[in-house]
Amino acid sequence: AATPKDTLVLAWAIDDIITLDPGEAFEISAGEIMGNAYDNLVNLDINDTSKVTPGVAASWTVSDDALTYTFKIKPDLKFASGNPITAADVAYTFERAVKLDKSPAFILTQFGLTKDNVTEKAKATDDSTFVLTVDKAYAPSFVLNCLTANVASIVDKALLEEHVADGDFGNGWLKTNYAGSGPFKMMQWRANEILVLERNDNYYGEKAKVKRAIYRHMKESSGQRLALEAGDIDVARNLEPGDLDAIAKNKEIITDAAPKGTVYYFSLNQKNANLAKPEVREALKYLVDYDAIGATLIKGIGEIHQTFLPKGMLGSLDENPYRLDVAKAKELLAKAGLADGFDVTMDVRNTQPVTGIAESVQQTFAQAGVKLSIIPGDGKQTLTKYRARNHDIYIGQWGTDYWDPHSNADTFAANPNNADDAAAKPLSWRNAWDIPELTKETAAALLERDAAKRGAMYEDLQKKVLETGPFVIVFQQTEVAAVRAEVKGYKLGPSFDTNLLSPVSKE
Amino acid sequence: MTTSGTPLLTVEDLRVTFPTRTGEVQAVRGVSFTLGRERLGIVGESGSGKSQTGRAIMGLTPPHAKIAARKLAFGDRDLLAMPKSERRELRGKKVAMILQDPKYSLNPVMTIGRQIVETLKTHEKVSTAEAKARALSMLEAVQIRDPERVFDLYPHEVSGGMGQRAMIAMMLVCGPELLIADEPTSALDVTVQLDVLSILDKLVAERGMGLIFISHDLRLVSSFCDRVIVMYAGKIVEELPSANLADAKHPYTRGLLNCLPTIGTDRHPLPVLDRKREWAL
Amino acid sequence: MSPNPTGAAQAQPRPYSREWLLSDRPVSRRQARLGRAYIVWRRFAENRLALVGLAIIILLLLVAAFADVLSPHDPVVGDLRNARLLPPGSEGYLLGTDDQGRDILSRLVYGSRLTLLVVVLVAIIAAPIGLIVGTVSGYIGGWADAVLMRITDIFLAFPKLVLALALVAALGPGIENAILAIAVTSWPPYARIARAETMTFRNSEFIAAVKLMGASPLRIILRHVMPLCVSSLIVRVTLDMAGIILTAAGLGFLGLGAQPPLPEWGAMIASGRRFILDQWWVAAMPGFAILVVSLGFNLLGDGLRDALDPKEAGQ
Amino acid sequence: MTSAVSIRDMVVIYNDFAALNHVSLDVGAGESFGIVGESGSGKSTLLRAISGLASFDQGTLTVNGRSYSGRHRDKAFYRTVQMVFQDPYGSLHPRQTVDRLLLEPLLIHGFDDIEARISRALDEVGLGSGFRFRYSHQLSGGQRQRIAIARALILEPKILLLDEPTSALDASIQAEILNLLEQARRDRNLTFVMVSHDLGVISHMCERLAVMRQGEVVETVPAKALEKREFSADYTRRLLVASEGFRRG
Amino acid sequence: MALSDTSAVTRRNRRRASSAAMGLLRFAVTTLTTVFGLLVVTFFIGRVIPIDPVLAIVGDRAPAHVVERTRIELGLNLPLYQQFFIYVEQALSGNFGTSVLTTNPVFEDIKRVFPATIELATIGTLIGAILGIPLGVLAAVKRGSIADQVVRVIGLIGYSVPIFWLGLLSLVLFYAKLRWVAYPGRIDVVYEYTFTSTTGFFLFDAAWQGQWDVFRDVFRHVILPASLLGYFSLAYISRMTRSFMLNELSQEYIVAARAKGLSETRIIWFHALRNAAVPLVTVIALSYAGLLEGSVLTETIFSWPGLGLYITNSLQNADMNAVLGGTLVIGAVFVGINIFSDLLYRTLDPRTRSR
Ligand SMILES: Nc1ncnc2c1ncn2[C@@H]1O[C@H](COP(=O)(O)OP(=O)(O)OP(=O)(O)O)[C@@H](O)[C@H]1O
Ligand SMILES: Nc1ncnc2c1ncn2[C@@H]1O[C@H](COP(=O)(O)OP(=O)(O)OP(=O)(O)O)[C@@H](O)[C@H]1O
Ligand SMILES: [Mg+2]
Ligand SMILES: [Mg+2]
Repeated sequence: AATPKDTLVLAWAIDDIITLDPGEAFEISAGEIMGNAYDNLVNLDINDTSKVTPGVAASWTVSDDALTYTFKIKPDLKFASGNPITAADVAYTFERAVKLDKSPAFILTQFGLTKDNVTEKAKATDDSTFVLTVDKAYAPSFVLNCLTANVASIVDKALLEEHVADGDFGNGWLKTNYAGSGPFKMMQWRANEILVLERNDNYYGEKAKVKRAIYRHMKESSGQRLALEAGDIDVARNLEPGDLDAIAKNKEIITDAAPKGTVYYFSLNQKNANLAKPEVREALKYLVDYDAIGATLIKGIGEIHQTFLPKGMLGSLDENPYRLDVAKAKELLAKAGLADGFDVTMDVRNTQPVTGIAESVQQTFAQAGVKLSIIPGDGKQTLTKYRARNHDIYIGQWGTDYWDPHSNADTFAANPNNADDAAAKPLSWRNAWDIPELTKETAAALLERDAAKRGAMYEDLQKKVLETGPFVIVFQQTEVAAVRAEVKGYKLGPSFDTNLLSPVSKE
Repeated sequence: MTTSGTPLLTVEDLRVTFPTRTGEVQAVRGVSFTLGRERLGIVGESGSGKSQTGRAIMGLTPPHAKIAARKLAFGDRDLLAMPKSERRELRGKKVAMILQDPKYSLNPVMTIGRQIVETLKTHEKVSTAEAKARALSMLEAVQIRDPERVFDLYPHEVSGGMGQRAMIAMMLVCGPELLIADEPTSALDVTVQLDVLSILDKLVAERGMGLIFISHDLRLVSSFCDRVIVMYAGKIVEELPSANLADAKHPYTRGLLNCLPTIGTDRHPLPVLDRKREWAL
Repeated sequence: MSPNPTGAAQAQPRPYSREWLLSDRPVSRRQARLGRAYIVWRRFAENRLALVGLAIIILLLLVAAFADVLSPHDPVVGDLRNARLLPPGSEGYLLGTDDQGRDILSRLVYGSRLTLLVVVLVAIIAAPIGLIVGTVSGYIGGWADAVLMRITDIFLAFPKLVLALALVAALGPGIENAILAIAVTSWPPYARIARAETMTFRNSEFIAAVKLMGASPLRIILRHVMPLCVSSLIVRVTLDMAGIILTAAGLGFLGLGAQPPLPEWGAMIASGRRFILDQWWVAAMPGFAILVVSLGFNLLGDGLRDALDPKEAGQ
Repeated sequence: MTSAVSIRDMVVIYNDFAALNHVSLDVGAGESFGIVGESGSGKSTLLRAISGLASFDQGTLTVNGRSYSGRHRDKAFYRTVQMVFQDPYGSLHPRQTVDRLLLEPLLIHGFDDIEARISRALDEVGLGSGFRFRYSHQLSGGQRQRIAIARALILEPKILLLDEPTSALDASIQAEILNLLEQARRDRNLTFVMVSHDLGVISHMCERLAVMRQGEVVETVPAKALEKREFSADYTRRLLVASEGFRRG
Repeated sequence: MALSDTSAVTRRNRRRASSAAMGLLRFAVTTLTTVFGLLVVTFFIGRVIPIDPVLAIVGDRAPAHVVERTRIELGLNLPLYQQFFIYVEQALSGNFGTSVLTTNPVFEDIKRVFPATIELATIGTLIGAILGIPLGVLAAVKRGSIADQVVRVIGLIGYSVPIFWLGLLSLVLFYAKLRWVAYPGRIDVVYEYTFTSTTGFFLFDAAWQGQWDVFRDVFRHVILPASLLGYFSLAYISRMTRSFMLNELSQEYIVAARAKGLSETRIIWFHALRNAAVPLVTVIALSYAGLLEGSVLTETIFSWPGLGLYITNSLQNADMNAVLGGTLVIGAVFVGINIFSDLLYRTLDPRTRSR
């Protein structure tokens, strides 16, 4: 059955959403909702991701010491609720995020904001001026990029204060409700079922073209394809290669693809004596049939990519030196004293394409005598094990927390403390990869204010991780949406929160 | 008591055969007799084919059994030739049958009254009220003291003797001309047995029905019926008036009479029946 | 063997001939037992459908036993590059290939081992537990009955698949845990059956007779009650095998049963599900295999019930 | 005459129904004692209470000088007292051969010479070893009852409880079984407690009898008294009349 | 004598009174122990499950310190027995807590998802019973005939087919190829705004409100999954009907009914079936309960937002509050259906009614 003209229906696996509070939400699907329903001081420029564009802030200045950022708020803006947007709301947003201290809060607290100083350091000096003071002379691109994250989405102070319970800044209420100013209002969310956005007529920018956008939770690619072909939905978001191939022939359906900041990798726990050997790490990188995987399992939904920064990000290195080379791998293994191979396990969450890749890797490993047994599990389960460093090999994906190279560098190339009780537990910690040198280099890159130089530093970091790291990065995700032809203007953005719906219309 | 002209029932060379895994079993092997408006007893040991004879007359043999007879006629109507529906119409209306055990032969989920009314309504066009009235009077006729109450009882709520009376009422309510009673009292207590028999006796006498009384108890049959047929292995070995029981010729009949322990006779050991193979031929 | 004065006089049919087996006056324990088995077999064999079921199960056993010989390809290692998702009838791949380029036929053939493993293990674990719990509870009665039946009730009140899911989630996915979970959820009905049956025997005269011999309750349960429950239990277990296969497949389908690259049929359907629209055979073949095998078990169980328990079949 | 079984004031209550209500009886050693009464009068219950299959709430039970209570009986008791049940179809285990049925008591009581005992027992009940490996469904009713008797006798008891042993059988077969029982009693000097609803059978088999009604013993009279109609209870008379067949009028 | 009589009478009365009380007590004990057992089992499954429940709350990507803090907030650092006490206490006070997955109170969630399951299972059972009973009767009456064999094979296939597989194939056929039915979910998005369900039973509400286009749409959604479940229960019901009917048809009262001259139709449909109905209600109730709790796979295939899907999702995310709530509800429904079928059994079978 056809969907109504004024309603856009998207089928998407939205089961990862656990909250819709921008101060708390840190999930991929939630990110897209935030991106459409909330507004930030600054937004990522979807045409050039190394830049930011004004959002609620009309303009901003950075002090010479790079410690103070002053934002001028656009006048006469309104929240969807009708309340005016002022600098006080922005300050409240910062205070709230820091004090709630939920998962994404570190994006702000890494600038030295704490519960005690946040009201001082993130402050509205008047109705239209917001001043943020950071603790170090970070690269401004880094700070501004971080401000495009959902956690810095401006929330409606007056509305939230009506819903405060136990000093929770309205968090309990906002988990399922809405207090924003974006092009869409979040109207209803039924977990694992449906999420409804409606046009926000108070939005200051260009108004959304459709009245309503409905995300319908559907996990299965084949189901999405069926529904898309039947016209029950307008957009299918989780199509797999086979289905993409199939709909390619369908004239009523077009596709749009955009590389995303997510890389799929498997990582080798350095607590495992075999995997700790540098030769083994290298050998395993030669035991992946990148080409075959690229041509089949991830065809259309990803591109072979072996470095930790996704393509399109500042400093990203596009270099894929490894290919399947069993002879070379055998040689390396022999050098490591493991000529006969060894037994090792891999924790795999049972979703595609991870499972398929794991199975493929299982086959290619076997060619060099490495006997890989797959321990599958549900996402939460494998992750629990991974976080506790109890795995041998873990296969999974990593998506950038915010659109800045530091996000990935910080996790792939820095490990400030490799002890079991460390405070920070980046991916390198999870794999017990002790890298004091790289950690320092990562910190240095953060303070480099010259963008070109900063990029070069990240390139260098990527090379090192590529050669010596315990991460076998396989591909970068390409997000694909299959759209019915009558839908116009649907375009996937470069990041998860820039899949914007407001330009979309239906004929 | 015998009538002139055509007898009520004519059975000639009745055979009932069951196909089984190990070949055919002849349950009834050429039974012939006629019945007028009288009391005919059929005795014989277990498995001798008494019940199958009765059921074959009623047309109640299981469908896989083969029934053959030179003649099987009710009055002058050929039972085997008539269509099924006609035969069914006959059942309950003209010929009726009382089964051995009221515990199993009454529908456990219907009240006794409804079961009696059902018979009536199947065969006669009567109003509900009239049917009920007739059922009640029938219950009274079988000497149930409180018919109104029993009418609404379920079979499990009445004693065996009462159940058997209800069964009789159910079968006689349409006033059949022939009644087959297949061991109607063997599930009952000795004392109750006699009550039920005297009811049957009275009804037969009053209504002038023909009665076939099937039992394994030779003494009971001979004291109750006018005539007795003795069956052995699917055949009639002897037919004689009850009064002449003492003159029975067949050794089987004699044996049956002898082997019962009775009060006052002191026979130790009891004479036993020595079955001869030729009896079964 | 015992001396046999009267039997010797009669002409005994040739041992193991049909007459010998069917003789209603067997002269030895063996003959009696074989005769009994033969009668059961004859009753069973009369039922064509049951024979079909038996044939399916024998075929399954053979396939499982000779998987190495029968399967043309490696069930685990495929040819991702060249042989992915080939349709049935492709050269060298009779039933086509899956998304890893593995031969579906070979996977089905090896999968039969898993299927057998599951049903056999579940039966071995669950049936004896159910039998013991049921007979003890039914025979002893009183407190033992109350306690055992409460426990049984609790397990019965759980949604079966959900409990299995929870157990597998708790123990970690894998075929061993799936077997364990299915076993844990399968025994209560057996206990119920065994108990119900025991209750019908408990007050029967032949049990009373054994009691009057002075037999201890343990002896009565073990030697007199249990043998009586066994045949209906066998029937029930055989009929349940289909259910067990389906549950295992369901767990596999939900990703909680046997794990890749094991060629478990349910998991194969799950992975084939993604291609159901264009490469239907990937999911259809294993589903068909499950259907055939569980149909086989059902037919067999049905036939067994008719043969072992003519009363229940309405004869 | 010492009493083999002595019962005083026995009460058996099922749920809330008194199946036996203060029953007292004495059965002498070597005596054959009959119990008659209509269905449900508690005849079987009495035997079951003696044998320990039913538990009695009140009263005393003495068997061969030893008193028993409740439900528990020791092995020695079962060597002394055995029982034959009414239903020949229900009292034999459906899945066991005759051999196995007879073996069981011998195993339980640790007898030796098992083979010989089984053959002898079968011969004694007139079946011979041709029946030894049959299942109960391969036997006729009379043959089954013989097996049941053989099983009871194989433990060489002193007292045999008989619960309507012939009521499920044809009259002609009944005679055979009754004769067999009498023979066994004579050979082994057994004490019989025999239940039946048939006065003819009781008067044939027993020396004394008790008439039961609604869980109570109405009266206890010698068997000869029936013939001479020397009894007091009206109920006994009704039973007697009923046993003589139908009388019109 | 008189004295002992009265004692016997009082004793009898006492027994009778106590047996009624015992019956109630037994029932209460049964229910309580069952619920308690469910609590214990779910609790321990929840604790040994190798998923960190905190992850479900804070999400996959939460930094370590947030995880730690949440763990303490949840009381997961307490000794196990203390956690258990808290858990039982809350559960007993009817507080199943909040589902971390949906952030709603579990009770609210169940109120929303359970009607979906009930609707599906009810229609499924209706289909199963309406088709299964006549088929079973037919098979029993025509025992051994071709019809019997056909019914038997239909039933056996129903027992043997993996429902999720059949579901997939039928989706491909009826939805993808033929477009006869709708998918997924319960209702088209179009109607999300024009239709509000007050009871949670969409078909009922749509009919009640006279919104026949909605009714049609809901029907198109429900019919395929319901038919699948219906087939499943048809297999079971027809088979049991056959066996019960065979049993009844071999009874003496059937002979008696024939002796009365009743027509075969009346004997089969009235006498025999009426008696077979007594055990049949239990079978149907059990199959209904089975569909209520066993539709996990069907709900997964058809994205049916019911309880089975809810529990499965929660389980996979270690959302133990939701699992517990869902399981308890199903357990309670199971017990409830059992009691109900028992009552029905009693009303249908006069033998169990005492006067
Ligand atoms: N459905 C059947 N299939 C095969 N044989 C049957 C069937 N019904 C009856 N018979 C056989 O027919 C014979 C006669 O049975 P019938 O019921 O007439 O005996 P009966 O004289 O009434 O015995 P009883 O006194 O035990 O009722 C028996 O040998 C029995 O085995
Ligand atoms: N296990 C039991 N539970 C409840 N009531 C019982 C039980 N056994 C017997 N009764 C009841 O006790 C009473 C006496 O039963 P009993 O079996 O002793 O009678 P009986 O004289 O042997 O009758 P019959 O001649 O029918 O065998 C009957 O009313 C019966 O219903
Ligand atoms: Mg008969
Ligand atoms: Mg008795």
